[in-house]
Amino acid sequence: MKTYSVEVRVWLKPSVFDPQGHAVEQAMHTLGYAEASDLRIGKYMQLTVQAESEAEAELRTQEMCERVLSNPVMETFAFTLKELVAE
Amino acid sequence: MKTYSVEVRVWLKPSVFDPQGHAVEQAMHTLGYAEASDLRIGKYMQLTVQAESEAEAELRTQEMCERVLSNPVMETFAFTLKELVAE
Amino acid sequence: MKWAVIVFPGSNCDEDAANAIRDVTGDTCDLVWHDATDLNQYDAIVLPGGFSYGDYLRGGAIARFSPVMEAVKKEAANGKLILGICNGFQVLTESHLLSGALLRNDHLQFRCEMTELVVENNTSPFTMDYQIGERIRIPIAHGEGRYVTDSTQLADLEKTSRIAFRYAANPNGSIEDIAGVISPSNTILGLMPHPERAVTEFMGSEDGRRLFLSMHRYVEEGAHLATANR
Amino acid sequence: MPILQQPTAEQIRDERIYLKLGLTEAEYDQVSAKLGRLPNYVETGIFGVLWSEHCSYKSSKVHLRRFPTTGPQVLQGPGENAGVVDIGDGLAVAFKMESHNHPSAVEPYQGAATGVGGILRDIFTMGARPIAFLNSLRFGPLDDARTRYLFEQVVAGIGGYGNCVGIPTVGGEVQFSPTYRDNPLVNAMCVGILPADEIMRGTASGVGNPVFVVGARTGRDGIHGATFASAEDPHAKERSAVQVGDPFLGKLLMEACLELIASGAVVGIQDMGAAGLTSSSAEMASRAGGGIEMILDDVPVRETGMTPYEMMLSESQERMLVVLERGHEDVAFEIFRRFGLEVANVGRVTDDGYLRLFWKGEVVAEMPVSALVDEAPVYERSLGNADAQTSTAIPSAFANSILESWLELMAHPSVADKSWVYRQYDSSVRTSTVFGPGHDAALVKVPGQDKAIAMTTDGNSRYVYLNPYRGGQIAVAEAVRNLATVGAKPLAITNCLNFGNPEKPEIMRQLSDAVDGMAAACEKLGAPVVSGNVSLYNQSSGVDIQPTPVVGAVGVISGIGHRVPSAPAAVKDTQLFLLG
Ligand SMILES: Nc1ncnc2c1ncn2[C@@H]1O[C@H](COP(=O)(O)OP(=O)(O)O)[C@@H](O)[C@H]1O
Repeated sequence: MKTYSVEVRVWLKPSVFDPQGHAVEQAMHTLGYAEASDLRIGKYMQLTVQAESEAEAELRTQEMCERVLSNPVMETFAFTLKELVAE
Repeated sequence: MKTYSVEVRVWLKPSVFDPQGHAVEQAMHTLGYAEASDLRIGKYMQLTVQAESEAEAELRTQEMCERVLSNPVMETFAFTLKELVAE
Repeated sequence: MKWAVIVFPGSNCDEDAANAIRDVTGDTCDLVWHDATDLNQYDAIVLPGGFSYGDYLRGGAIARFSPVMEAVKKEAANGKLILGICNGFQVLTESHLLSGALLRNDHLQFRCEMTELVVENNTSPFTMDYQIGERIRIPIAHGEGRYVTDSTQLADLEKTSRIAFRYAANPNGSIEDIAGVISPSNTILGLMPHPERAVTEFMGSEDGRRLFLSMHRYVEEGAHLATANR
Repeated sequence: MPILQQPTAEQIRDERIYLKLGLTEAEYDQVSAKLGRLPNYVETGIFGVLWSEHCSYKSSKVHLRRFPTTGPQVLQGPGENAGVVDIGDGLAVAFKMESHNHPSAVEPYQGAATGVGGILRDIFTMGARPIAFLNSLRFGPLDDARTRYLFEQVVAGIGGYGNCVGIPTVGGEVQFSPTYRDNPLVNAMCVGILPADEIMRGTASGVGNPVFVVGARTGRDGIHGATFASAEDPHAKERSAVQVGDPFLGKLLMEACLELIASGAVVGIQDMGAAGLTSSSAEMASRAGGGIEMILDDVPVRETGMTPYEMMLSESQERMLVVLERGHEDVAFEIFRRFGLEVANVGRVTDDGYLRLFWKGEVVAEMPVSALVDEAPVYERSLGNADAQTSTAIPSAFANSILESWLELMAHPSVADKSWVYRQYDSSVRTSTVFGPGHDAALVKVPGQDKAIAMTTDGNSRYVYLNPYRGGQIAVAEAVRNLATVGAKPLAITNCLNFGNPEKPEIMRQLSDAVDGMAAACEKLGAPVVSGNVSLYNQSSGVDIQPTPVVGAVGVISGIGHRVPSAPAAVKDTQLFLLG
């Protein structure tokens, strides 16, 4: 069994309005950060996954993301994973 | 002026309890994903930043993260940035 | 007739719904814990408001996987009436029993207030006691009630008259002011406003009563009623 | 995870480490004298929190004794998790108000949310079903960005917790004044209902009865003393003492505890508030006049490598300490399992009067409960001169026309419409709210009855600042008047005394006089004090806030048909009368 450290990012599809991103962008502008734009806010998740192989870890993570961690109706996701080697 | 695409990740400091991550992890276990653990949920932000140079973009982004995008009382952040080249 | 109100961990309008149903219809109504696997004995199933699983991740995202949801799907297929109120509506969209999704309000705040709704459909088992175009007053209490759906589905909802209610003044940024939608089968309704909070004089409105009464009449007096209005 | 080397008893003495753990030199000497030896690190930490102002009320105790606390309606006065009054027909209401000022100044959302969670647990531990929340808030002027942030986040936090647990927030107040710029006040109140003869208490009685920790796991939340030695700690930056509330767990815990209490298996129960395991175990043992033994290895923890010190001082939220009737443990296990909650047997009730802690087979702390609780220091701090108050200038004449001044007054955030605040609170869940926010007092129907409970929170620091005695009277009178205005009969009050630094004589004078004024009004109006809370050291850069006692009052109305709305229907020829 190997252990993988997984990072998942979930964000709203481009067609869906992101009020939080919009509000934070406005706040940044009033604070003098005019150079920032197109701000969108999503979720960032960290977890560890136990699996026999990297391929299996990927398969299972993909499934978790599709079934639970994101809602395909309005969200998209991506993840990266790397093996944790015990020190 | 150059344009940079910036990705910011914000997460709770390790000693801060993450009730959301905890509840989602429990749910994943009952759903049959026993291999997932240590789930923590933070924020993922995408934005574009205009700057004269990469160094300047980094400096400003660092400042935005500290002042607006994260809550230093309980969160930590990291970001990556890359130049957007107009096609 | 016999009603079930499902109780998920974190539901908090379950008793309110059951009390309203008993009071308005005089029917029996059971509170059913989320681990139940058989709902066959019930004529109508209510998914109540609240914060199932804390609304963590997304409203309704985890409740959707409760054991009871398999039974709900089965009874939905059997044509039983399913009513999702507020968090219950979120559970129904997350379960794909209703189309669309419910996102954080556009103003980012939780909002609790009386709202005015326009009745858009009165040929469903839930709305047949209302008049088309009638304005009714039912309170909302939610932070994630912004209904979204893509343009194809929206067109479909409009064309098949499956928008049950619209807000007279949009409180959350919902697309086309949508407050509640019905399934293609006509037997599932999800809505953000709380009809169970508008059933007695002191609540400031009694307009929610007819929703429960419609359902009661539909079950007790026969399915032809709903379509008779068409 | 670096193992922190704990200082020895001698080091604590020689390096005066006790100062960091909250004990003064004199207090440390008293502890050593009571133990007949030097306290070790765990013991010093435990004494430090139990003898803190927050837990021991050492500066205010002598004054609080002057409140009237009895009456035919009072079933439980101050000293328990909440006060209880009789409302007839075999029913009673439990209520209490509590401050969360300092945590809210640091992290406003979580500070306010955990304040609401804490007061909720205080109510349901009495065996009462919570029916309503209220609050009382104070901020600096809204032209300041930090203030707007605090205000928005506090309101969101109150709603975030209250809305999720499904208890309506039905009333409250918000005021803005420069005195609160760096020290906002966040006071939360909860009201619950219970059968008058089934009041539950926080007592650890019955030798041999098992002691349980239920709810959330214990983490390193809110441990300040532990930052000792953190200077060289590379992870110091990663540490945060912020406690995060989990309203979802709070709701499950409430349902499970109410069910457990109804089963009759509970001997005593208490919320783990400030200093979690320490205060709950010591206070429950003290009320029973006995002792408690705990095996810390059995406390469910969230993080690895937690020390006894950390476990005892953790402020992790959503935890309770429960003493069960021996032989009834299975009832608890069944209920908590159904709600998916953790429950662990961590010790037992003893009769030797000691709080004794075991870890890895050794006794790591052993202290007489009486020394920890009953003999905690009580200070009669010196009072300043009564007439030393400097009065603030009140504009003697209106600079503008009366109309302009009136408009200005109406537009002041303290006076203007508060719906921006209260529409973020679910005020109608439980379908019993007859009058929600927007009325002089809220009115909540008693389940299954026509009767209703009226409730309100009120306070005005400017009056108290100008004349603490009168100001104290006015606060009580206003609250009671608000109850009467909706048609209810006042029963009793709770309060939060938000004051500055008690080591300053002029502040103690404010406190003392305000208490006298409040006491006199309570006496006159037949509304005794049944619970309350004191928050001192509300100051920043040495400047104290204006004295802010806040009163929460509760009354009863026999039928909702008798209720009187605050705003009359606008009917032509309606006559107006001015009373008083
Ligand atoms: N923090 C709050 N939480 C809930 N309700 C509030 C809050 N602040 C004000 N309210 C409600 O707004 C209404 C008006 O408040 P306020 O302006 O203080 O009125 P008054 O001065 O008449 O007491 C009251 O009904 C009160 O209950």
